[in-house]
Amino acid sequence: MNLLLLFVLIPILMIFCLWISRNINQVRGVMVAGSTALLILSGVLTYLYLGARADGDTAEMLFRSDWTWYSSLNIKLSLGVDGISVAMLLLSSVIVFTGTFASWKLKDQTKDFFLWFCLLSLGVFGFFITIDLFTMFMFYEIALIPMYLLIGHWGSGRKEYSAMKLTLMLMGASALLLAGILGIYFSSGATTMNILEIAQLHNIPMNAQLLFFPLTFVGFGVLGALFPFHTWSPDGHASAPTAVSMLHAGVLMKLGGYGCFRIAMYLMPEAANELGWIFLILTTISVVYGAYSAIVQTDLKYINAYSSVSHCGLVLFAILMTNQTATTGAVIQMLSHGLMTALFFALIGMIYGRTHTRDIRELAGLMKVMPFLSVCYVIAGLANLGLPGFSGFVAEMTIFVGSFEHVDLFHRVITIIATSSIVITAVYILRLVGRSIYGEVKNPEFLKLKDATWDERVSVIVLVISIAALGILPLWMNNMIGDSVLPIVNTLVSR
Amino acid sequence: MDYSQFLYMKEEVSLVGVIAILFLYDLIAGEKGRKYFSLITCLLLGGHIIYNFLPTSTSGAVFGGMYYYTPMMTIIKSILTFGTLIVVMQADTWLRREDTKFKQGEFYVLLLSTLLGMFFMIASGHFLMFFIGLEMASIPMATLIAFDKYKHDSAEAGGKYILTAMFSSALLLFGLSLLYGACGTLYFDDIPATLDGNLMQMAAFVFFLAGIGFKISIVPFHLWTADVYQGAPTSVTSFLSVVSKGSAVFVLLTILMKVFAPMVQEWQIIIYGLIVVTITIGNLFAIRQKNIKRFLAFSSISQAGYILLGVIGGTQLGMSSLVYYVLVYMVANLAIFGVVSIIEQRTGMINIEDYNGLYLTNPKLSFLTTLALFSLAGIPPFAGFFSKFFVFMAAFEKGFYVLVIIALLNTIISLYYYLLLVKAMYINKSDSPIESFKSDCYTRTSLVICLIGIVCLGLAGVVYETISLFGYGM
Amino acid sequence: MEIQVEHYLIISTIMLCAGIYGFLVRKNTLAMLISVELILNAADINFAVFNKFLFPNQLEGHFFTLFAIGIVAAETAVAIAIIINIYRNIQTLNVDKMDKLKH
Amino acid sequence: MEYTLIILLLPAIMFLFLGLAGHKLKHKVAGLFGTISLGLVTCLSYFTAWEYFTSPRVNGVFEKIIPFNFEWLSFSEALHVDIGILLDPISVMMLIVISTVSLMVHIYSLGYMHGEKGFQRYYAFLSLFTFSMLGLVVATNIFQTYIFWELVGVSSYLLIGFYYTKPSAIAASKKAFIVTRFADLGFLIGILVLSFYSQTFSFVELMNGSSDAILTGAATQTFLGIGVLSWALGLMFIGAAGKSAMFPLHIWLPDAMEGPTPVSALIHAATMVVAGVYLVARMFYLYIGFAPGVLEIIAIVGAFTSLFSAIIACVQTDIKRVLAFSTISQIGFMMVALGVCTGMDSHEGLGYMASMFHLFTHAMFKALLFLGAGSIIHAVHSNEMKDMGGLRKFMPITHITFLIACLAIAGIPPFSGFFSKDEILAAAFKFNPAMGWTMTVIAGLTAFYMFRLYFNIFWGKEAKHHHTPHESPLTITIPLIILAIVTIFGGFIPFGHFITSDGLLYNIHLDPQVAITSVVVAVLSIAIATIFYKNKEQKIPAMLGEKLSGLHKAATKKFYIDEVYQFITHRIIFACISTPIAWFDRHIVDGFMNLMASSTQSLSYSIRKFQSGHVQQYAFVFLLGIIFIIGLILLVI
Repeated sequence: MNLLLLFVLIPILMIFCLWISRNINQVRGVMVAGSTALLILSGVLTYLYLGARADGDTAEMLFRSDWTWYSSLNIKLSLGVDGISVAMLLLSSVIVFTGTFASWKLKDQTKDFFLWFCLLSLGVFGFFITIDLFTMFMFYEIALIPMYLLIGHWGSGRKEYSAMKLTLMLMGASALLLAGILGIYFSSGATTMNILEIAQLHNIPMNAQLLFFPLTFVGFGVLGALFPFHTWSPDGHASAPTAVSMLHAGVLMKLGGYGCFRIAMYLMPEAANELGWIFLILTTISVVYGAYSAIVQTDLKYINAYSSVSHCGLVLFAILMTNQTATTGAVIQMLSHGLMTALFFALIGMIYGRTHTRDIRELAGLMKVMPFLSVCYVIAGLANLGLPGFSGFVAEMTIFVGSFEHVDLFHRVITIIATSSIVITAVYILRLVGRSIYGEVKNPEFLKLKDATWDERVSVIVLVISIAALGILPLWMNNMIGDSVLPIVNTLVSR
Repeated sequence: MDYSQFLYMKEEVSLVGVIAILFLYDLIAGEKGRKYFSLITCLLLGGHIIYNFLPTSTSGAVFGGMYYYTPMMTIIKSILTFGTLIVVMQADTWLRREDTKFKQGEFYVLLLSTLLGMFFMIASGHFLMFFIGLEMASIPMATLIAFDKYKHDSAEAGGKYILTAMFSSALLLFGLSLLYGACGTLYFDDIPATLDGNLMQMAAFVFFLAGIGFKISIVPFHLWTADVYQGAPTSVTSFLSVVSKGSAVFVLLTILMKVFAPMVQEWQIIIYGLIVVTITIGNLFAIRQKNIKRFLAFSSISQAGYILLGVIGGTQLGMSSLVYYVLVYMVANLAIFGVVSIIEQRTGMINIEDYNGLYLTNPKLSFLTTLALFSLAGIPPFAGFFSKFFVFMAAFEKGFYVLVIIALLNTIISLYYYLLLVKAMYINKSDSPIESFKSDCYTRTSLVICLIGIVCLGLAGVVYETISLFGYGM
Repeated sequence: MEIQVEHYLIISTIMLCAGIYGFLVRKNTLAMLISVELILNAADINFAVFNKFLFPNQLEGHFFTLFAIGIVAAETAVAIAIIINIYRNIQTLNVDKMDKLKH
Repeated sequence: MEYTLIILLLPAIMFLFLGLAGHKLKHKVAGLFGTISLGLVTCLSYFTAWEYFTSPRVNGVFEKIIPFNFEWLSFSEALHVDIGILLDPISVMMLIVISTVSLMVHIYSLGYMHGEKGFQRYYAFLSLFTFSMLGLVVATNIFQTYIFWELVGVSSYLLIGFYYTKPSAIAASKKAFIVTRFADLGFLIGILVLSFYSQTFSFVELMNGSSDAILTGAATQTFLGIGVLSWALGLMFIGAAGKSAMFPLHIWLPDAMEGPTPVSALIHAATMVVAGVYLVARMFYLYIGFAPGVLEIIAIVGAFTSLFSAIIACVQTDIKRVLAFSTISQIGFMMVALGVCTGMDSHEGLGYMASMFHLFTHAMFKALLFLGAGSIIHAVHSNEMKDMGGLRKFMPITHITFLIACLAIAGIPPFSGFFSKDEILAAAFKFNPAMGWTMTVIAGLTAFYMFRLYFNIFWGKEAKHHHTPHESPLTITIPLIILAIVTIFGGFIPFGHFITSDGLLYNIHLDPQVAITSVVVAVLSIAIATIFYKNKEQKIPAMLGEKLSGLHKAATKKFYIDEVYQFITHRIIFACISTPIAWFDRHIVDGFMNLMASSTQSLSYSIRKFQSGHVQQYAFVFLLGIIFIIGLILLVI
């Protein structure tokens, strides 16, 4: 029995309990119990992991265990985590927890909503704990499909269009991904699907790599909002219900970066070094481009979605720099962006739930009517523009310093270009805050509105605390991740 | 003559026995006897499956090489029988209707004799045997399709089927004659030695391929499919879409690997092209369908394309993944057809927009349908994902990268139209949704079986492992 | 001159083409059936001829012919039954009227 | 001296406390909490200074002490960000300045902000700012400087936008943050470049000569024909210019006056705006050693800014804006002082000392001026000169203190401003006479506009007030008096004994020639101001305004710099970059995806005819299929 297995079993258990639960209170009970259990579990895991590392366990993956599944196809259920996955699991559990509270008031078919929500989180957790190509891909797709119903049924706005678009684009990506994975499997001798063993073998011929690296990278990159395949994200996030936006932007988009790093680049280092520059340019574009297009948006969710494009672009940008610092920064950026954007979407959801508009031209003077939410919104904004003391700063600085350490001039120059995005970020964040949070209340209707209720406060406060904690004491996280990215980076550098 | 040879064809023998029993029962059973007809049939079929299930790990040929028996054949036969059993269960509601209940017996007998034909087709070691099996499978099929003989649709479908079937089998026969002329023998074992890929043999092969492609409904030999599926009684359609398709695919693979092995380069190219057009055309037609049976017809066409991915490799992996795919596809498709037929029986509604808001009234049915659709679309953790993955592996192993990528991109389109049905049930609002009803125990049992299959076939690796274990010796 | 394989083959090929042509252009369903019969008979002839001329020392082709004739008879019977059924429904044998199910 | 950590922690704790629990407290309680804690901080700072400067010099210089330092974030073995405290003369001096002024402002605000909504929030923000500013000056490494640099930026943003319902305040805060943010980008890139070559962030390692070898090596490398270190330090100066409102990044400072007046006194006069000067002083070793060219640029920029804003200050009518522009101009002086240190003679350190000296004195008297202005505004509820006049009899204390401050800034002995400014002029003359004379003229202008301000407020005809203005309460006047005293005697501090560029002891000696010139100029301009503005009706200025209407108008419009920025941001960035990109994203990128979908749809409709429902056609297709395949094979084989 492996501790990691619980990350899959608990959601399954939750799904089952939800299936048999009769009324909304039971549903809520199940969700709270389950998500809390997951939160605690990830905390325990982190503790144990750090402990094991402190005891000098230098294995690349800890908590390893294999169950043979399809022996004739070398498909195993291989579990194992390193610092990166631990961090991601922590993030996911926090967001599942807060997402539960953020959608506390959901009335319309709550049971089914949480059913699909749990399936989604099942996929997410499964993806991060497995190190077997097949199993990873399976969990990846499990995480994708519930989005359709969640957005299409419980969403808002042009929900059906957005849901279909999101699902199809991501499925298209996973189609490329599947081709890439099969390519990796067969061109590495078709003896194992275990990532570590494939990396050990390291026998994928160059021409195969040049074919399959782009497939795999783009396949994951689409989920990481890689330009020009990012257009699902604004529509999807705009239409999705709060908790789903949180989980999707917070965690699911991280699957992209994680996969790009863990599968595409780790298993095909030569091609990564060969073709890296193309994707570097693309990611640089999405960093700057996302920020610029966020400036003129008027829908809160669109602004956030585009800023997500910019920030997730930064993740891919950093991992392509292939040095320890930048990559560590990338992972921290995944964490910090996950938390920040989840906070954003939670707050937007709460504001929208009250004002029934997300248009910053109609919102004004929220600070007067709902101070708690507004203050948290300002905090989220400041975190988003990389204010010291919040996670965003740590992540961005690590990325920039790391990227600039690159010996190649081209890399340093595009680093500076990417750096310029922080100014643009400031512009749209302050524009948004100035327009909608500050100022006098324009719409008399708003004066009646109430501030956050306890359940909303729970989710928001948890998120704010985690952002601040990551921003004020980053060193332990930084070390944990830094050690884990090292083997991968070494593979990339040495080859 | 050594009559002990009959012991080696126990599936066929026992099936003949079942048919005989049912025939006699139909004669003696009066009005009230008919009530238990489906029960008896199910029991007999179940017994047949159990009796034949455990694959004899030996393989060989009897009747002078006319008849083959291998574990793999046993498995596929059991799978087909299993599918037939489920079809029988789902047909019950329909057969209890006033206008059909007096011909219940005919239905079962015809159905099972079709199955018997397929068995022979599968087990054949000689093209004569194959031809007899094929015809034996398709002639009763025509009558089944035209079973609702007072319904225009059913009659027209039957007519279309029999005409195209005769046309295709005529061409097939002509092809066989050419093959005979070119090789001087029609034994599967002897033909490969004499194949040198000359034009006559090529033509023969193509005629043969067209004939079998007609049954698998490969584009461009598929045009009958949609009309017949739409017109035929739903249970017959489901039988058509899973059992006969499955058997035909299996036969195609065995014959390609056994007989036309020397011409592998050529037929791989042909299959390559056929797969691409089949998947694409099937998807393109499915997108805009309104009638759900027609919709499923086209989806089954594109599914046939995916099944062929297992064929093109011509490897053991391909073989086992193909059989596995047939099984999984059968379960998922039968689940949907079960829902469709019960709804048709209860409400007569058959269009996709009739399903709007089904979830609110019949949550269980629509949940099952959603799972089945996801399985067809290849979404984990449902069985369809695994089967698709394996056939892709099979094709990829042989280096058909581009083909696999084309097929993969087609999955997006297929996902799109499957999601349209999901959307109808879950998202679309309807002012007059199908009112909620309770389905009878036969249907419910069959649906539960399908549900279990959809969920477990993939997650329980043992199923595929067993199949691939007996994958040797086709 | 004595008759060679080619002559038989020419005959059978002509029958094949005629059959196909008939099947494709005749509007009467029964006429279409007859055309299919032509194709089948062409195949039967081939079997017999090949057996007789190319492989005289075996009977495979002949038997095949016999079986084929039998099976085809059965098939035709069913076909006629169905066609009659259709006639009951739409009061015509014109194949073009059988287009309720399309697109 | 580990207790210095408390100096840093106390305001931070106070910020959290007031920020989280503040709204539960009474106004007065919250204010007292803030003030008392800051009182403690001030005492500690003074004690630190005393202990530091009384400690023996090690071979002639005060050694750098790092009482506390921990690794906060590590990028690589060499590059790690520490949070710590570095005590050396300038940082200790800054501790004094910041804590003093901040304490004054805390006390002052008790009266000034009395009854304001969000009083607790105000004090929380003040604590946050104090914390960030202290952290900035005691930074042990350049990255810590950057961290707190950002923090002071945001606290200034929050404080400018304190009246968050006032559109002008919102706009001003946004402007301030974005402009400085843009400058900070330069700073950040500078840090990146520098650290890339030096492989360290730590000031000590950079300054103590251990990394000279690497730096000299790096100085030889060039990018676009300019030495990389010049790039690095130049970019850092952009950051400094942003914070210290050097031309052309000065535009945010005048608008920042939208904030409460005490805030302007603390942040936008005394402490934060001199952070740029402090940064240059901090990195002075590198500037002088490896990028003297940049120093000269700094000097020129400083001089131009100083002149430019002095001219604007002469025509502004909002008293706070006058003071704002005078601040810019004075900071220009400090920059010049640092910039002119490149005259490679024995006195190269003079400017450095002078600049720090002026920073000190200026902080005091400018804070005094702002607080005085605040007191006046408190009395007449207006920022405009026309609403004032003849206030001297109503508010005597304010009047006297204000006058003292004006004399100090005008450079009249024996007030503190005279000494520091005199040193700067001396340094400027040593550098280059032209520079010297320019600065002298600017000094004259300073005296002129300050007294214009003074006379307009306290003399001249009385504006009609709806209620007679009265002297402000003690909480307001006491800080004024204290600061006034500091302003009177601050000049006699032997500054050269504490702070010089090389750390060695240096005796300030007035250069009589320079001193006399400057005093004469100052007195003259004061006289002119008196003639112009003392009387009830001010003919000459009006007449001059007529004569030089063009210049006058341009000056009142601040030479249209704001308009230029407006144009760039809205017309170019918003209209010509963002909007097109957004359009492109929606219609081209997204449009392509939708196009693929719709084309698939239409294709599927276009081929529907194949399924015609006619058996014969099916058979025909069937046949075609066969023929096609055979043809295919024939082609392939």
